[in-house]
Amino acid sequence: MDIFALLDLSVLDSTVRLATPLLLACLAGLFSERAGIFDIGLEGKMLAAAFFSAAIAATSGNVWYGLLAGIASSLALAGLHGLASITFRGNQLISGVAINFLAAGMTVLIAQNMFRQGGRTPSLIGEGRFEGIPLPFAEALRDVPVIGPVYYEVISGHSILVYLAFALVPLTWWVLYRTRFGLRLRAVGENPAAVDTAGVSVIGLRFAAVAICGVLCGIAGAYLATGLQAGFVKDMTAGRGFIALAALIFAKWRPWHALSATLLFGYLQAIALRPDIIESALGFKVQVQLLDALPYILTVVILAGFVGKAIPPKAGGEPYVKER
Amino acid sequence: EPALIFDLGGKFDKSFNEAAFNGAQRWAEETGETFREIELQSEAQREQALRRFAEVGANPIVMAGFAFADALGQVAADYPDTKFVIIDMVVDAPNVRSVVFNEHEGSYLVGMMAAQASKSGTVGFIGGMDIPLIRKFACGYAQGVMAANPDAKVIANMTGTTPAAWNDPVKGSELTKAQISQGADVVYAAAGGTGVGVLQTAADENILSIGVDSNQNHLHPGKVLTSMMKRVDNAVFAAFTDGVDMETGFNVMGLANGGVGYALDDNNASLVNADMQSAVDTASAKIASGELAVHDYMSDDSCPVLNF
Amino acid sequence: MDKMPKWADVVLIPLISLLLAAIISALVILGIGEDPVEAVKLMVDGALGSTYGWGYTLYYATNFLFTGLAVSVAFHARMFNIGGEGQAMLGGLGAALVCLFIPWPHWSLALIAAATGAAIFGAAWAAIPAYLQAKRGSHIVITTIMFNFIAAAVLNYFLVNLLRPAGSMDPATARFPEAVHLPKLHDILAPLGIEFSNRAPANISFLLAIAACIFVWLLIWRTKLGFEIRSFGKSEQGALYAGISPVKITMIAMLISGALAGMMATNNVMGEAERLVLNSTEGAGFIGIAVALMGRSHPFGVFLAAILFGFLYQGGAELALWTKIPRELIVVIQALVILFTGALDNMVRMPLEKIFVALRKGKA
Amino acid sequence: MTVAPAIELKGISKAFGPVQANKDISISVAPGTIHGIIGENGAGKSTLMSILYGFYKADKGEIWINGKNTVIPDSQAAIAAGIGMVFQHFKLVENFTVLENIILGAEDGGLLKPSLSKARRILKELAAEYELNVDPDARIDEIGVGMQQRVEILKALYRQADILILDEPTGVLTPAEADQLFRILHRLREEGKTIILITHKLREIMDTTDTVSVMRRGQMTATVKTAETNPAHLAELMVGRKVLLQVDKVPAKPGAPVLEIENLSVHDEDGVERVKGINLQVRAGEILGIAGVAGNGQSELLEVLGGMRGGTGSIRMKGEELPLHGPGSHGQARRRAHIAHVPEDRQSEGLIMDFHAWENVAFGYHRDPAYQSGLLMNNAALRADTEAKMAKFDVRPPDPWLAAKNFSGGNQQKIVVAREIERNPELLLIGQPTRGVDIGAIEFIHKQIVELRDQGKAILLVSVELEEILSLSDRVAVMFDGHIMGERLPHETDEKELGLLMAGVAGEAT
Ligand SMILES: Nc1ncnc2c1ncn2[C@@H]1O[C@H](COP(=O)(O)OP(=O)(O)OP(=O)(O)O)[C@@H](O)[C@H]1O
Ligand SMILES: Nc1ncnc2c1ncn2[C@@H]1O[C@H](COP(=O)(O)OP(=O)(O)OP(=O)(O)O)[C@@H](O)[C@H]1O
Ligand SMILES: [Mg+2]
Ligand SMILES: [Mg+2]
Repeated sequence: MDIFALLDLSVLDSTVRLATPLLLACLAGLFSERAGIFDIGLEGKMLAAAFFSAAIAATSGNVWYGLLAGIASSLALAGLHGLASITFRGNQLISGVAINFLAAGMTVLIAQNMFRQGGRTPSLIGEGRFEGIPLPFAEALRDVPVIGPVYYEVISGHSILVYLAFALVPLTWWVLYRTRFGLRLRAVGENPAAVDTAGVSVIGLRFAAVAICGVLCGIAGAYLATGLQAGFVKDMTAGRGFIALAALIFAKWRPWHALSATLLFGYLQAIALRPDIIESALGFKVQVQLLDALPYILTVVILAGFVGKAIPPKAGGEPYVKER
Repeated sequence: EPALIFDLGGKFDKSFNEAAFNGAQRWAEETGETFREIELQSEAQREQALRRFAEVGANPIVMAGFAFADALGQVAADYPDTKFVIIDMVVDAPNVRSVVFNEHEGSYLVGMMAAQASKSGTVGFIGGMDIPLIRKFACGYAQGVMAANPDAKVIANMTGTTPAAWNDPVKGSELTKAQISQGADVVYAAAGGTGVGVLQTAADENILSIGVDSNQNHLHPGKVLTSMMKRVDNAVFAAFTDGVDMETGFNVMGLANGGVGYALDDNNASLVNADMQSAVDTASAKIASGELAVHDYMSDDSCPVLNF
Repeated sequence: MDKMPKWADVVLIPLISLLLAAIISALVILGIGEDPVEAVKLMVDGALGSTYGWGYTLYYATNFLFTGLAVSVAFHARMFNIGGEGQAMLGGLGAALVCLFIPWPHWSLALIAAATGAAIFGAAWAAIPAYLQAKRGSHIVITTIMFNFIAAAVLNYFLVNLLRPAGSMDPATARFPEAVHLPKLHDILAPLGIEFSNRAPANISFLLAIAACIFVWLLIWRTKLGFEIRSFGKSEQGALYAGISPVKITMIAMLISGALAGMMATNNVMGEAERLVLNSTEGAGFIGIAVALMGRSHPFGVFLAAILFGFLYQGGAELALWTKIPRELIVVIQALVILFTGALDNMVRMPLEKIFVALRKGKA
Repeated sequence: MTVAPAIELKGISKAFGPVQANKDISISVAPGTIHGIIGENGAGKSTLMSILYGFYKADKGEIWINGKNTVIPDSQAAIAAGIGMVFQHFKLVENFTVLENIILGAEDGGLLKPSLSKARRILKELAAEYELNVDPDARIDEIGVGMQQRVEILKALYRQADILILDEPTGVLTPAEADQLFRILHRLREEGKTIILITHKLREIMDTTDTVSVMRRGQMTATVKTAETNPAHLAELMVGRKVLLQVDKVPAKPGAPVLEIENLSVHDEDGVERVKGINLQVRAGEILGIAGVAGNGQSELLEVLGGMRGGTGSIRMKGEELPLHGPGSHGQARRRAHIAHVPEDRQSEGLIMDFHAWENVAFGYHRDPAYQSGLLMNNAALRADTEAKMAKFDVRPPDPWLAAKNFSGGNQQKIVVAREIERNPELLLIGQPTRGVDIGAIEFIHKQIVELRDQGKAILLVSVELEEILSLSDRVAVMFDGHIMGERLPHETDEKELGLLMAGVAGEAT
């Protein structure tokens, strides 16, 4: 048995990569849900962004255009969600479900129409993808005990979007708890009538929150297709939007907790890819199906054992209706 | 008019279904004729598609995938005048041609090449969904590796246990990185769309990869060591060409009759040296002649050199 | 004191919404360079134009009925059961075990036993998330999502390692014995002199699903238990006041929900495939969410929504058979139907309400 | 030349779908005065004021502020016009601090820090000026309703309102808090601010206002100078008939003890002890009133007795021990023991707002065999039962199919009271029976309670309205900080003595 094997640097490295799309989507959901708009359409928005970022990056050869296109497509779906759940006070869950289906179908339809490669984009090459950037001194520090390898292997060498995602955690916290916008945003998720009677537009705030959610989902999707991968494959989000949602609840709708939750989920996913490490840590071989289910089982165990009741924003999921 | 039915993976999976499609396409181009096709969406459509095509007079009807066996078993007798061709599975009926491939033989060859190309002595295998068929690939591969280098280590991972495992390139990519960190410097992907991620990451990380089913060497020229060719395209082409008068029965496509093999073209010529090629060709000849037997995982659900 | 007459609410609004969804779908079809009129003709003809088409439409609808009802019952207790998929998978396992390992003299007994087995397995799979929600406050949405993944792994283990007949490639069980094969609608309707295609998989489970609709309707709106479930769903504090135990209701509602999802296995596993395959549920658990939401969690609404989705599935299959339209088109149409009839409902409703109130004022 | 009115509403109409909440209403309020508005539940008072505050948009009509025609499309415009409003249901964000609630919507600049420190300073000044002390860093859900109301008033003052609307402000206050509120209002009037006060309490109208308007069924029926009218006249104007303003009852004839409470303690969710080992008895044929400032354990006492929470000690019903353990719910057992319970909060406990009236009439008693036929519920019988109860209690509209949320507050309360009293219970637990209820309905509900007592039933009444406690109870116990501070007979005590007990001063603790 060698419990420390679980801290294998390549696993941690993989954790960072796998946690990043979850983190971005989780923060996206955080903005939306803190404003009272539940969003199970994170998955769909990510998927759309993954496709459009890859498609535009492939056609233009410039990944930044791809990123913009990804964000724009995700924003469009966010706008649809806003229209349905804010303007027309529709059911937010239904709208989210519809958006997931819409993205799953439209991405493949358009991809097929554009590239005729069976719903995928051509592989991205060169300027068409986000490359890892080695951080300063990574090479030089490499031999410093403990910190060196961690810095070199785990922290350095990710794509710019990874660093952006991690920077967004303190930024989100700051916006939420230190700015006027954040105060109003949290208020509108708790009691929109309080915001309304204080002379602030509930609709405006909620649309702003939904738009931020769209932008962040867009980045998440673009990261999947142009950072982690080099192109779009249908359904490539593979349920990450739902995992992000789980992380959001796990994090009790708080930014720092969101970071911890997504890192944990990322880690569980990463460690499940390493049966060898699990075997050496536990001392026995784990059945492959059990291994596959491990992240999910552990999530449930942690949830049941260590996390108390998660109380969502009070006005969440309910449209703001003044007149019955 | 012949018909082709793709399995749930969809016709552009860059491997199995796509190979079938290519075979049909080649036939269409050469003969100038047309064929019907459908991509399945649900299990219930298997039987439905078979019947509908049979009813409109499509003949022969080719289906790509072992999962059709059950449905075909139900349907075949109802349409005695229609010829059916099933790939990857055996259905015993007078009007059915069953085409199965000896994937373990092809995998054996690419396993040998992997062991020879590997500098670290560690090679990887990444499967899609954990099903017996994929274990068959893995087991043949491992045997080939061991044959070329008895000290070599084979790391085998499956992507998952649901059909999503065929379409998760991100996970394929992470698995590749995980195998690299364990020392692997050649990885063989038998994982459908997930393999796209495997080949991509292998290329990015400057190790070699091995493609599957179709010739995938061109995806990353100079980075893909070879591809284990499963000539589904040939099987489909042959079925379409033979047409309504085809011979039915059991059809094994192995090394002996060119049903499986490894791909060698301009894209990987620089990676395959003469030694390697001659060793592989020798083994290939021996297998073809029956002198060398590669263990088939599916024959007894176990693998002598690999533990699942 | 309603703003509009009931018929407008129940008939007119959904119709207009569907029309809008159809228009946008037509635009999408045009966008990919195909002929929408032809496509609609194919779909309607293929799904509703023959008893054969109906047989498939109803087959799919049966699946969605079970999962839709499952989601609805949980909704009434204000729980979002995303775990229908996993519960249905386990239900399949239950049904398969019953069918494979017990020699049944007649299908009717087998159906009762398999339905029970499926329900028990489905309920058991819902029980853990329910317990965690009730006792530990673990959010049911997360735990049921997790249990979907875990169910897939469990099923995979059973099929690959335990139930697969020797020498078979397929991660699937052996075929069920002849005795447990369920009668198709063809067999049921023939004695009544109704000619129904024997090629389509719709079977007696459809009647079981309708019975489940009636059961759920009675349960929710006509029994004490249903009263308590609805009360709890509307107000937890109120339920406490009325002496309704939150733990008990959470458990019971989820068990019923899981059992209904599990019972889908009588249709897809026992009725259609007659063996258990790995992806037998094919996302029906998720479609169930859409069906429940569209059906407003009312069994009759669920029934209509399930038929609509059955139609889309079968119509889509026909499209895929006879045209080169990618199968994802159907997913898009589904999305649009959900969007317009569900989420954008008020887009149609608000102006209509204004019109009706104005009309009434005009008359008064 | 006279001064322009501070507020002038001209021909305001507002319909909610088919409901005409306001019909062509015009009023005018002079600056520097307190103007009262009274009316039955659902008369349209809150709607009218919400229009003035820009919360709702009127269908028709004009608003003139200080002689200027002002369009008020939203609350922002109202605030800009110098209007502030304290709603019946507070508009506060519960998990925000007082300070955060104050600045919400009135921040200066994009960052919170400067706004917060400025607000902290101004809050201090306002507190000193108007005796409006609140802890700026307390979270709203941690402070009492009285405090919350101060926050609402401070919110308006912070926004420099000249016109202050208060919608039923005293419904949730103790007498002392109410007195203080009126002192503040008078102070504000002295400073030239204009105040509109909606209330159901005629005494408040008579004591506080300069002019008063009466609303009925969406229309303004009269506006009079307060000095020129009297309570009986006002009551008649609003209800349309003569109203008895005093509870009419004969002396009680108490019998054997029905409810015996011994050494009862209750802890809340956070483990805080809210009821601290109290002993009480309620006898047949008497009304025991429990007075106390909200939050001193009365609510928890009622909830324990009603089976909504657990406790320690012992409670006996006619000698029979009742279960007390666990956070679970003994509500059904209590009902079987013939204990009926009108909860303090009708909206979140006593009723399911989305349920039809007839379902609410079964709520809690849905297991009653009389409501079943076989395995199913006998909904037809239930609806018939509902119609009878609605008729008897004059619930308006008498429509069993209407959802609870569509009834006005008074009528909602009548449904709850009808449900519980008509069970003919041995013991009635009743909390805040007339909170937010118009005088017509108050009269009716009080009469029902007394009638039940006269049938020899035991009644435990919890109310923060001293007047109500004094006029209904046969015996009064005062609760403070989880203890019973003392028991008094109503004719031997007065509001002053009870007020002192409620504040924890004097009296012998039992
Ligand atoms: N994981 C963490 N690491 C560092 N600081 C943290 C972490 N979690 C919370 N904090 C600190 O706790 C404080 C509160 O932040 P948090 O996100 O928990 O929201 P909150 O204010 O507690 O809750 P609410 O959203 O209900 O208002 C912040 O000052 C933040 O810096
Ligand atoms: N938001 C709303 N949507 C629909 N109808 C409403 C709404 N608010 C009030 N109503 C209806 O309008 C009428 C007037 O209600 P309002 O709240 O103004 O009465 P009120 O005089 O304040 O009563 P109370 O004394 O109970 O507070 C009632 O019939 C009420 O049901
Ligand atoms: Mg906090
Ligand atoms: Mg009011």
